[in-house]
Amino acid sequence: MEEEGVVKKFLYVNRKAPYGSIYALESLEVVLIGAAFEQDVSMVFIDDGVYQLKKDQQTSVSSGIGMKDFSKTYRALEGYDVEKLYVDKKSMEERGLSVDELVVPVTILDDAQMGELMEQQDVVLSF
Amino acid sequence: MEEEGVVKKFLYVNRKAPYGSIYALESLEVVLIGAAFEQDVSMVFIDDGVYQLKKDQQTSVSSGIGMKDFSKTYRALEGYDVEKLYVDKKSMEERGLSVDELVVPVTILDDAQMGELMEQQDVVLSF
Amino acid sequence: MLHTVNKSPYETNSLSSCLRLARKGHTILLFENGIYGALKGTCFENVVTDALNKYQICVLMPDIEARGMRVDNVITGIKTVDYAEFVDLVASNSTVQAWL
Amino acid sequence: MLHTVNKSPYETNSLSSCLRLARKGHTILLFENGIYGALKGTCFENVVTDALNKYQICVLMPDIEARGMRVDNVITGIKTVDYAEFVDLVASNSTVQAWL
Amino acid sequence: MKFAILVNEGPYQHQASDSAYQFTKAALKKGHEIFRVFFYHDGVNNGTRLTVPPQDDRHVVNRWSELSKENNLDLVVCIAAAQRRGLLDENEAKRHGKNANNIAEGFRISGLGQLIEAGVQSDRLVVFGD
Amino acid sequence: MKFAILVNEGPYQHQASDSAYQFTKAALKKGHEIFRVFFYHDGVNNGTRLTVPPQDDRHVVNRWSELSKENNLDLVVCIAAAQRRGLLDENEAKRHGKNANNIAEGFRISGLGQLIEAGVQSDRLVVFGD
Repeated sequence: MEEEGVVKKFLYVNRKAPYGSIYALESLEVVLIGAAFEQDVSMVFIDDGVYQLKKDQQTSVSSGIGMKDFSKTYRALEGYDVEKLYVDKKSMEERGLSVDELVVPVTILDDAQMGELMEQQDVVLSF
Repeated sequence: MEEEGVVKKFLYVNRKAPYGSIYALESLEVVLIGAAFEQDVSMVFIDDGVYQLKKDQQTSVSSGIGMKDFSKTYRALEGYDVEKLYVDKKSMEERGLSVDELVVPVTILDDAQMGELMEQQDVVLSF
Repeated sequence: MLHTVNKSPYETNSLSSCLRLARKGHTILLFENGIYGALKGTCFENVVTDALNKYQICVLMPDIEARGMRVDNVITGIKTVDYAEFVDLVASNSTVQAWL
Repeated sequence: MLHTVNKSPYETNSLSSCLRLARKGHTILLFENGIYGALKGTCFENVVTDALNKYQICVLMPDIEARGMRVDNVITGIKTVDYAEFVDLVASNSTVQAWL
Repeated sequence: MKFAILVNEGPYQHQASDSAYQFTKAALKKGHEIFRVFFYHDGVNNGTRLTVPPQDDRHVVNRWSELSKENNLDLVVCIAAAQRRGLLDENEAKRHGKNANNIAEGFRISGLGQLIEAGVQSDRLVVFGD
Repeated sequence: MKFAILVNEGPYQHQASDSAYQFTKAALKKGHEIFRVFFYHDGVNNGTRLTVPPQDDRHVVNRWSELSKENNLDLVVCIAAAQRRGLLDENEAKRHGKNANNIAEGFRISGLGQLIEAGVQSDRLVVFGD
């Protein structure tokens, strides 16, 4: 699956809440498939995207809203060598969220750091 | 098509801009079909919905964004006895729009009047 | 009259328009991503708490729980409901308006 | 770097997040419903005019015209482009980020 | 009480169809009558029999078909919206010279008048969309 | 220059597919190469041959098929997203025991790897969505 050894910086931008729409889930599916390509992957969570990582999500096909809880999959990312996960500082603050309420370890970036990260990318995927 | 002479107050709530999504166009199609049922119909335009009525829309299947301009259809509403068109005052002000920039005559409602109108309805359709 | 809001107040203006245009005494149900408006500790907490003086506000628990929240996270004064009670809210209000 | 915004600033927070996180010198293209952020006389005019000090802002004319607006309605300093120039903007910036 | 349901979005992309399903199920359980579920806009895509969701996920289309069978639900797909989006039954496919159709069990295609009628005939109309 | 295009929304409901089409056409006209157009999420619905839009409206699906034919465009529909939403080619239909398929001319179904590959191989990736 490798493309002649080309390694690009891929950024996945997640700005949408889970369950209300499918973007969070299908974005994660791209990241997992993409991992086989051994690119330099980062994921950022901005705006309602930070809610994707909230701990204690509870729903299943047969209970609650009738959709499966896919939040545990974020924990599997490490096994795919996807370890650069960033959350937007302001988005966390507006929502009163702290990093220990999230399912995976993340790095908090302020506005300037987030802009810098984006600028360093070769490919930006947003859903 | 009449239902045993029942006449209900139908309100169509339009809150979305045209072209970016199909809701404005398909909402209008419901109103036109619904006219045959001789119900008591009102349409309100709130938030970006007021942009649906902007004069001078210019696009066609073969030019511009490649979608047909359907704004002239609002002018046909009168022929279907759909004459109660209301726009939200604050939405107009925020957008710097005046009623003479709209394709059809409308009545401006302030917050209290809009709330009152909504409360009087039997059926509220929003898209 | 019942108003339903299914959008996050951070993402769209649906809740804000609903709070501006609904009338005193109306009921507002927050569900789907709309539940984010019902949570403690957010930048919307004050606005929504104030709105409780004018409206009855309800929130759908299955949507709260799916998103990793619990009753403890819900602003005091907001009523938690399940789908059956959502049905009751529709039945007990003569009109329903969806703020999509 | 090129940022694209296709959402109305009234309806969603896409433009506001883009303006907060893009870096000085970046280019922002407003298209689809995003063009409503490029108009004179609106409550966003000041914010967007200020942003012109930090960013190059462009707007897609076919989307402007479809929505009943003309060049005269566009805030001074915003560059109007057609689809061909949209392509040029993508070609001349090494990365494109869509604020959906 | 008599309810009508309007679904404006397709399966999976938005929660609208899921919420409408949960609401409809709860209403039936409480003894209410569902006069009709009307599928408009992308909602028409809830009526395709060609979906194959992952095994561990819910089957949005089949859930509606089954609920319809158990409760004699009237599931109506808007014809104009369906034509735009490629949802056809056998008649429609024939009429438009298409060599396939994709409508699912329990769904029928009809006009927008059925939505208005649902509004007139029902005590409540509840809209699920995006 | 080599471009890749990602389309996240279906035909008609949102402008995304229209904008992507206009952009792609303009890029080709300027002599750029389109490495691939990838359809994800509801975007897969752009690949159905069963749509019958009103005569006075554009035909979103056919426009893509024709652009593909004229320019040898690679139009790829994501298999996982397509299965969820009921977009199948003959093989997929057979594999899942479905008695119909609905894929349009010029489109092919493949995996998400094709999107990543497009990102790796192209100079630019442009995303159109909602």
